[in-house]
Amino acid sequence: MISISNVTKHHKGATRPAVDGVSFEIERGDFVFLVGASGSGKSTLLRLMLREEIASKGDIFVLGQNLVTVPSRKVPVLRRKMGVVFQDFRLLPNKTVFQNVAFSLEVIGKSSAFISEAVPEVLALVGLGEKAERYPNELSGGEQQRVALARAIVNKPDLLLADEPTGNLDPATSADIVALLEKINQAGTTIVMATHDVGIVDRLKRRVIELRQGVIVRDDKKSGYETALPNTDQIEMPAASEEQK
Amino acid sequence: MISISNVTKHHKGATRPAVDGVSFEIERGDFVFLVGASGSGKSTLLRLMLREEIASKGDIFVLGQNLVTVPSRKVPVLRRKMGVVFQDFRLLPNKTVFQNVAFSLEVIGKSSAFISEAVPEVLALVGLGEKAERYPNELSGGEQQRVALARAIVNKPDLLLADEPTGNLDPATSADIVALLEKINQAGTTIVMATHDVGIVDRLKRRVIELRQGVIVRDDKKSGYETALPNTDQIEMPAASEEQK
Amino acid sequence: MKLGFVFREIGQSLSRNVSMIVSIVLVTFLSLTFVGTAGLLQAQIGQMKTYWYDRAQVAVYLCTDTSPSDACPQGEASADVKATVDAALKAATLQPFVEKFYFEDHQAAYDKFQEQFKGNAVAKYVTPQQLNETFWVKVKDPEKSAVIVESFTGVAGVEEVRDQRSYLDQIFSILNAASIAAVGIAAIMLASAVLLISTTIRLSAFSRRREIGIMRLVGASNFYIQLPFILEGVVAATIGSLLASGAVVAIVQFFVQGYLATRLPLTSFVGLDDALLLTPLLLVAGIGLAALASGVAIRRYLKI
Amino acid sequence: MKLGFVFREIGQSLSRNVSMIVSIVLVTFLSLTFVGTAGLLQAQIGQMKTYWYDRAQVAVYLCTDTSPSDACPQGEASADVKATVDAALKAATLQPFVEKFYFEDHQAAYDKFQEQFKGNAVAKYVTPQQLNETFWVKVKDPEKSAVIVESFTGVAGVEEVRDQRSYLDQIFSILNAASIAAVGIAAIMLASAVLLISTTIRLSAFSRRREIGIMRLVGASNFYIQLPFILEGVVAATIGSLLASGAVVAIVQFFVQGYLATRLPLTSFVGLDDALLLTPLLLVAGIGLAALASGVAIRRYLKI
Ligand SMILES: Nc1ncnc2c1ncn2[C@@H]1O[C@H](COP(=O)(O)OP(=O)(O)OP(=O)(O)O)[C@@H](O)[C@H]1O
Ligand SMILES: Nc1ncnc2c1ncn2[C@@H]1O[C@H](COP(=O)(O)OP(=O)(O)OP(=O)(O)O)[C@@H](O)[C@H]1O
Ligand SMILES: [Mg+2]
Ligand SMILES: [Mg+2]
Repeated sequence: MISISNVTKHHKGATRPAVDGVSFEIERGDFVFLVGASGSGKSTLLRLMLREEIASKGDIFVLGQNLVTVPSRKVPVLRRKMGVVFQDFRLLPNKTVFQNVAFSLEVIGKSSAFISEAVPEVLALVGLGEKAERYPNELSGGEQQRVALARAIVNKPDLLLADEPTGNLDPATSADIVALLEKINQAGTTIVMATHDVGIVDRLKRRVIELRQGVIVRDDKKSGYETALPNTDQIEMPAASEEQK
Repeated sequence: MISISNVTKHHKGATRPAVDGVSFEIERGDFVFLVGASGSGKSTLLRLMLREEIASKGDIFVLGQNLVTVPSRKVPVLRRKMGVVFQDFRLLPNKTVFQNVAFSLEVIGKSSAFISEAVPEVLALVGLGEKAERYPNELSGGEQQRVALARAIVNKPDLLLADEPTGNLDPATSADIVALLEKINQAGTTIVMATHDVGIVDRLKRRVIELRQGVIVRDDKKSGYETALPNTDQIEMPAASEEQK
Repeated sequence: MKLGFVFREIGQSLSRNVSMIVSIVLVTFLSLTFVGTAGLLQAQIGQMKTYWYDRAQVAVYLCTDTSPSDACPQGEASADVKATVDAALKAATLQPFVEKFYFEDHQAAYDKFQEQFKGNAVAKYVTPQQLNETFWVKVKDPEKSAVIVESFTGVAGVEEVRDQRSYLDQIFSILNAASIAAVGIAAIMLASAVLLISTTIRLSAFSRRREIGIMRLVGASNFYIQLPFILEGVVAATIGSLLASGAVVAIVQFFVQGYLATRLPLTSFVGLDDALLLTPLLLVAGIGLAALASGVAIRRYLKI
Repeated sequence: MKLGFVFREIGQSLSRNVSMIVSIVLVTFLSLTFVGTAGLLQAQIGQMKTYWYDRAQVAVYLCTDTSPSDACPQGEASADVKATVDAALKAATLQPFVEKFYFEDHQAAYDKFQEQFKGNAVAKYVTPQQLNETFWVKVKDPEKSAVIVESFTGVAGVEEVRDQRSYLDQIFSILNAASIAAVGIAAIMLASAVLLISTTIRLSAFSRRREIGIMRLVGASNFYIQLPFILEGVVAATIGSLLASGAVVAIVQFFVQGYLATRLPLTSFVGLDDALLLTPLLLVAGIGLAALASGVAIRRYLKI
């Protein structure tokens, strides 16, 4: 499903690569957590898998294509088989919740009959059935996050990339969402999820890939959030760390 | 400092008020956590205190002014004494980190001498000293959140309103930020912080106001995140709840 | 209030919308040039009116031997006829209308003809006797010249009475039509300029609504928020107005004075002074419209 | 490909940018009307050229008794002179240039004069003897009429040789100047129309960059993303072009045919057929420019 080998991403103007010589494989049907400190490269890795960014070095095979070399015109077809939840939601402010979800089906040419059936179903699934006609700025942060999740899963993707999908949710709602993700995963969708939520990672006991400054420092099956490695990220935050002492 | 009595906010088109008959007082120098499920009204309450929204009913006294009746032209002066961190950061995409923080000082007419001293200082404080020349889209989610925090505190406000300022941070960075907030609080700034982070609330043992569907269900001094009340929010999410069972 | 900051913001916004600004400048330029041209035409009409109406006269043509026989059955007008007309013009009834009059005999008419058609083949075919003797009557109020015309039309020995103003009115009506056309085009173009300015400002505000929102939240005053947007429209419109003023001055200098005036030396044309009188009006119109359009456009982004 | 969806998106975008669209429509309308007017003027010049050049002749005026004595010391041209000219025109040297020629005697010239100056006071002063006898020479190639002029200028008994084309060239140069002015204004306005269209589309794309970004991320194809934006510019430009076509047809129908043609019945003017020939060109120009401008403007938002 996903095969990443020796991938490095160096942003222009950045002092060090955001992702630095990373290699791993993910099987069809896996549920993988990406963890690591703020700025460790989780979002960058997910964007590379979506070909929103292109790797500086290495190969990224997703759904049978090498994203580093695939021509632009083949990308849309590839993306139709992926779902994605962004850290910043990326909802359309001038469309209602329903339209936001429907939009992603319309642009890939789904019939309106399909849309009018699938969208209410998925909104009910994430607990937003009653807010279908609301606009994003009329929703709480957690509600917006659930709309983004609904949009990502409405087309039953083969691969779901989720960037902190519970970052703005209270523990109870988070638990509901994770249960939903588990169900989607059981139905066959591969899930890669970046998260800071200790509780969820520890409870689910799935594969955990931990990044530190763009390097994989841990890749354990059935693991938890915490690690025994010393926290070298502190060198990045001298001032704040001093304040703490 | 803050005195809220019988405040209700009913959004147009919403089925129930987002904030429903809420009353409480906050003293100068307090550190208050706002907790509650997704959609319970925390952000709305913070927006009311900033007069980004106007209450449908009730009185809101902040810094000596009743925000429900104060004329628009007096609002800018009032806001200059408040700092605010939004759930969605609200950074300017076409300005660098430095410029984003400096901008909030420039628009209120601070001298460039002051700006060129205060901004690097506050950026170092939140651990972003090295990323001053980056643009927001070149930052990770957690880094953006810290920029937003830096902007809120650079002008040493009397009152800091923070909406999930650690939502996108890993536990270690969160701890640093909270330590920073405690320090600011000790220096005299009143802090109202909406959060879902169980760990922080439980560890700090400060005043906790819990909302449920817009109503205050708990207002305890030196309390934790959890409560013994039954979780009635579940009625809002029928489908997701079913999935879980 | 730090002006440096405001100007930096305007500069950024201008450079971001540069093609928009260029089109505002062009449209303002063209529309105000048309407005200016319409103004020049009106000034020209006014000038010609005072010049020509001043000289406008009624001509009482007396019969000659070669006059058509239905108007002049007795041939050449006798001395009696001349005396009668002279007396009538001096009589109390016509006195209120007549400012002055003079008599032009055959020789004077011939001299004038030769002068007027100098070099023309016709000049050599004409003899003094063929040309009418004429009473030229200058009326006090050109609007009431009909009284004179009526008094002498059909009188024995008078071939024809002609009000010279009717010639001029034709010229004026053509110039008027041209001026109306210029005003019409100017109106359409001003409308598009106003739309354009308000749209640019609105889009500029829309694309910076986050910035505006953040400015409001950190406590910037409305004036501070509004200024860059209004100045943006005003700067573009000012450039357009200046170009239009330049164009109007150039039209007068090179086309009217440099070309027309040398070709038609007997007509008095609008001069640089008229053009220079128009330019501040154009500037005020351009800047005023821009300030208004941007002010209205930005308004709805300013609710706190 | 669901067209309903595309059209809904265009409709939304149009209604959001309505004042922008109106100004595109107005500017396209005005600029294409100027282009059309320039086209009409050129057509008019072409038409007059073929009409008049066709009739253009060289006139060889023979001396009369009243001719100036320096050109005609012997007075009235003798029969010999006429025979010489006639022979020269028939001779082999001039034959390649002359298509045909005819002789106009005093009476014919008088009749023509009376016809031409009917009702004019001059007509009655002229006698047949005063008017020149003339050889009217129709040349094969109007460009080479100078040969004839040179052959007869200065010949004894010939008062003057005049190439009638020189009169026409003056008229044409005036019309040409008007046409160039119209083209110049049209060019400035077309430039602002293109800028305006590309800016509108770019701003429209900018204000919808989130939408575009999301479309790209959910796998919409470039064509799908691009279409609404290009159509938006094209729709506005099409309306402008149609209005301009209507204006051009109206100018021909009401001004040229309805006013000028009745005033100047002897001149042949451009007709509706010319206007109708221009309209598809205006439409193609407007739509093509809009498609190009929007296509280029949207390009940089389409990198995946
Ligand atoms: N476009 C860019 N240009 C330069 N640097 C970038 C760019 N995008 C990301 N970075 C840098 O790369 C590093 C990794 O960023 P990334 O967003 O992947 O972190 P993250 O693990 O998702 O962090 P968080 O948990 O805070 O979201 C950060 O230090 C960031 O500043
Ligand atoms: N402008 C609006 N119009 C209509 N409803 C609104 C509007 N703003 C908020 N709401 C509704 O009010 C309720 C409270 O929203 P609020 O943003 O205050 O929640 P919150 O406690 O901050 O939630 P979260 O933890 O998910 O951010 C939500 O159900 C939301 O849908
Ligand atoms: Mg991230
Ligand atoms: Mg919230």
